[in-house]
Amino acid sequence: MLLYLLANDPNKINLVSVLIAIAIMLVIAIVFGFLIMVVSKKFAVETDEREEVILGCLAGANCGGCGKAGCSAFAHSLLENKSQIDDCAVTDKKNKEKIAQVLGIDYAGGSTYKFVVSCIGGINAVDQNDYVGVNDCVRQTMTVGGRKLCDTACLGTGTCITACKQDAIKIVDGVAKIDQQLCIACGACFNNCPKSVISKIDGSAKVYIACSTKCRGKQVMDACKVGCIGCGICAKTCPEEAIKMVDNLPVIDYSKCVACYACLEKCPRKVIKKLD
Amino acid sequence: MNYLTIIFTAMLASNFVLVKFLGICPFLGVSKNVKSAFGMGIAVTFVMTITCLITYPIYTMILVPLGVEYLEIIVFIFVIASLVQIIEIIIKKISKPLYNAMGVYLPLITTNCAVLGVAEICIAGDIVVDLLGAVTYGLFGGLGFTLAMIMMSGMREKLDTLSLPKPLEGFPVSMLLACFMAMAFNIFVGISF
Amino acid sequence: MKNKVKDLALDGVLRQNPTLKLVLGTCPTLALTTAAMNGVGMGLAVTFVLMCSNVIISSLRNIIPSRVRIPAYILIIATFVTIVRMFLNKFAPTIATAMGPYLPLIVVNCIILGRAEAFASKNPVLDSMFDGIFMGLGFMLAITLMGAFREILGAGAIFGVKLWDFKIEFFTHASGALFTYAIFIALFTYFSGLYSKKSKQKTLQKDKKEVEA
Amino acid sequence: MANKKESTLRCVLVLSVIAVVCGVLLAVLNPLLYVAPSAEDISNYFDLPVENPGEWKVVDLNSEHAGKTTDKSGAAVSLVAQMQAGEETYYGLLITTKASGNLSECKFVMFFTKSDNKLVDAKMTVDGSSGGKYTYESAAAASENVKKFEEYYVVINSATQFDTDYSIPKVGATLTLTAVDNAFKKAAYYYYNVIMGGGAQ
Repeated sequence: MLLYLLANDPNKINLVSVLIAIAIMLVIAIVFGFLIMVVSKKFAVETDEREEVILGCLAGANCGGCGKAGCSAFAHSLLENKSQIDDCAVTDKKNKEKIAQVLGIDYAGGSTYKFVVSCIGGINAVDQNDYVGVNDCVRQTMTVGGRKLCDTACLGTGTCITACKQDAIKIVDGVAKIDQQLCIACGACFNNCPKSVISKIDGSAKVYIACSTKCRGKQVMDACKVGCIGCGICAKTCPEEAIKMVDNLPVIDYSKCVACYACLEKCPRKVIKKLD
Repeated sequence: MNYLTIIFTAMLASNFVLVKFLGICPFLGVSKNVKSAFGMGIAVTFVMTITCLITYPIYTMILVPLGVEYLEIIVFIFVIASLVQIIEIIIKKISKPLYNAMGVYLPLITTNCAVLGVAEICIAGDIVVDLLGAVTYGLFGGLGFTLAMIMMSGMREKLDTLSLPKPLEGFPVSMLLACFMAMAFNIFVGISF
Repeated sequence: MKNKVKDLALDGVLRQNPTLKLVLGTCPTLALTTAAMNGVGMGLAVTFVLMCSNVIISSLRNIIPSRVRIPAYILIIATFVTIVRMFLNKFAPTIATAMGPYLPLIVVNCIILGRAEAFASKNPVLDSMFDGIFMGLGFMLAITLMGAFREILGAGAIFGVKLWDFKIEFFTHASGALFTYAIFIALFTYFSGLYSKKSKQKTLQKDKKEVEA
Repeated sequence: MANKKESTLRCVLVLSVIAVVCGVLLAVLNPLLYVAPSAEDISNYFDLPVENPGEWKVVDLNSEHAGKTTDKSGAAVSLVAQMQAGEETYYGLLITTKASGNLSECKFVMFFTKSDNKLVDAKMTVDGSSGGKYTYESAAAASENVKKFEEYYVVINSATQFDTDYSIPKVGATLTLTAVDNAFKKAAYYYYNVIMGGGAQ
């Protein structure tokens, strides 16, 4: 193709214009190349080298899809774990695992965390008012702390559902339920739940407490038919002493728990749930 | 062509985002909240003004007399890319807060069609005839961009609370929003002094 | 090697379609989809530039120091765009005028620099070439479909051939472009969501079967 | 920080090598592919259905009257060519009009017979309107009735404008119509002042 063009009018390429072109390109390249280097040397700012590594793994399309303004900003906020790896739809899976290693968290392949909804109230929890408005937990909590009498109850209006990109959360009998199979533990629901009902528990957990109320006995009975009354039976019966009562709410130490499910059977309110 | 027309055309009549469709990627990507949108707008205005200031003389004083207009694209985009990089580094050093507010969007600007667009329009010579015209076009083109960004991000914050069907969330809904804004901007198209 | 190409093909056109999934290169998409013919012309130009620049960039990836990475890549991309512009002006002036101001804007088309940075600067030459081709084809497919959609509704014609006199002017205007783009992305996310959910169910059933067996 | 790969000299060197290579590539390609605008325009637009047509020869432009699209007239003569067919000489004027708002540059080509200064044919060759085909049809319709230009040629006595005043038919597409109107006025002005030699100024 080029030869055909060269053949039929070789004399057209006068040398002068080629030289001019070279001269201009050379001058501009040197001027700006030099400027960039001088500026970047003189104004060098020490950046966390992990950020460079992460930036290397990211797609680098600077598309802003993650809401941050470009990949370096996204890498920065990843380091301050203000955003999740999955916010970036562009980077492929292999790179995301590499980033996870740099950040020291596991990613989507059995991540070190699991997310569960620590509430089973829903229709059993008493409503203190009937809320009519934008069905979004954030707005509801803003109004009067939500319609439930119990202040740590799940409102069941689905902010976590919209936040979850994997469609892993469903509302069952008025309470959000996370399907552990679909959940890739990205933490979007955890960050977005205004009542912080969703708790982040250790990846190896087999059991979890499906309630987060700090009240005791009668107070709980009035607010919720199924809430934990803080009786402490689970803490007593646990053979490994893995459960401790922290202001009327059992807290499981997952390093000790051997999943014997003794607490699950003994609990009078059936608040302790198995994690499939 | 008096400068009033340039200002009006750059900001409204042929607004970069809503009429000429340049710079849509950052417009959709970064307009999640008003603060970042405003930061992005100012960064784009800043770069567009400086780009016009540098590319217009390069074209008129160097490329045209020497008869090498075909180098136009390369020289322009090279200048813009280096400019953006230099400005980013300088701002990152001089004032961290300013950098956090504005500079963090600078790498995004290299791939922003509006910046190269403004350089092309200035040298096309149908509206802009001299350097001052070029710089005003760059400045008010950028402000038009910021205007569109702020309007968009203001509305988009309200959008997040709507419960939309899953596929419509994110880009589609903001595009529908931009669609109505584009309609609004259409009224300016007919007017010219 | 064979499935790598298939994998890149699926990525380029379906899973990571630049226009519909990553929402890159929106400026030419909105502006040029008034006619399907433009879509094809633009798509071919972008595919050519993307392929060549990916090949060159990935062959130079170890030579270019990272600090001047962006200016160097952009120089290469701009050269190819100018070459395309020259060829088009000489051999196909009608397409050149139809594309008008959007031809030079391929340089800042986010797809090309995006792919160059994300893919070409990290992968070997051959993969980058395939990635360039399939990403370009994905882009072309998307904007030709959109172009056809808008042309049929907006101008009552397809590829320039007049179908009927029924015209909705809305689609030839700027707002029509945004409207169409929004619909296409929504449809794409819906179907790809459906597809991935089905494939997720399938893998779940498969795991269950293995567990039982 | 200044390891071997990142040293200033190396960066600037790599950059300038790439820049020069690109520059050379284009500098070599450009003259080969360069299409002189006039040659291209002539081949695209100048086709006049007349028996034994000669070859269009470019006449150099009288820049003083040709004007620029940005000046008040809103149109400029971008190319003049002459053709000898049998004993009749034909003049072809290519007019480019100003882009404004959504309408980008339009191009018109007009053919005159030298002997009786009659406008033989006027065509809108590049339709700058972005509104798709419908503006072209209304503009073409408008240019049809504006093409009563023949009566005007008879009355071209005033140096600058048409003699009889007429208003643009209200057929939508005002931007395109003003472009058509500007084109015809500029053609009349240029033809009268340069080709007919009546140029008083």
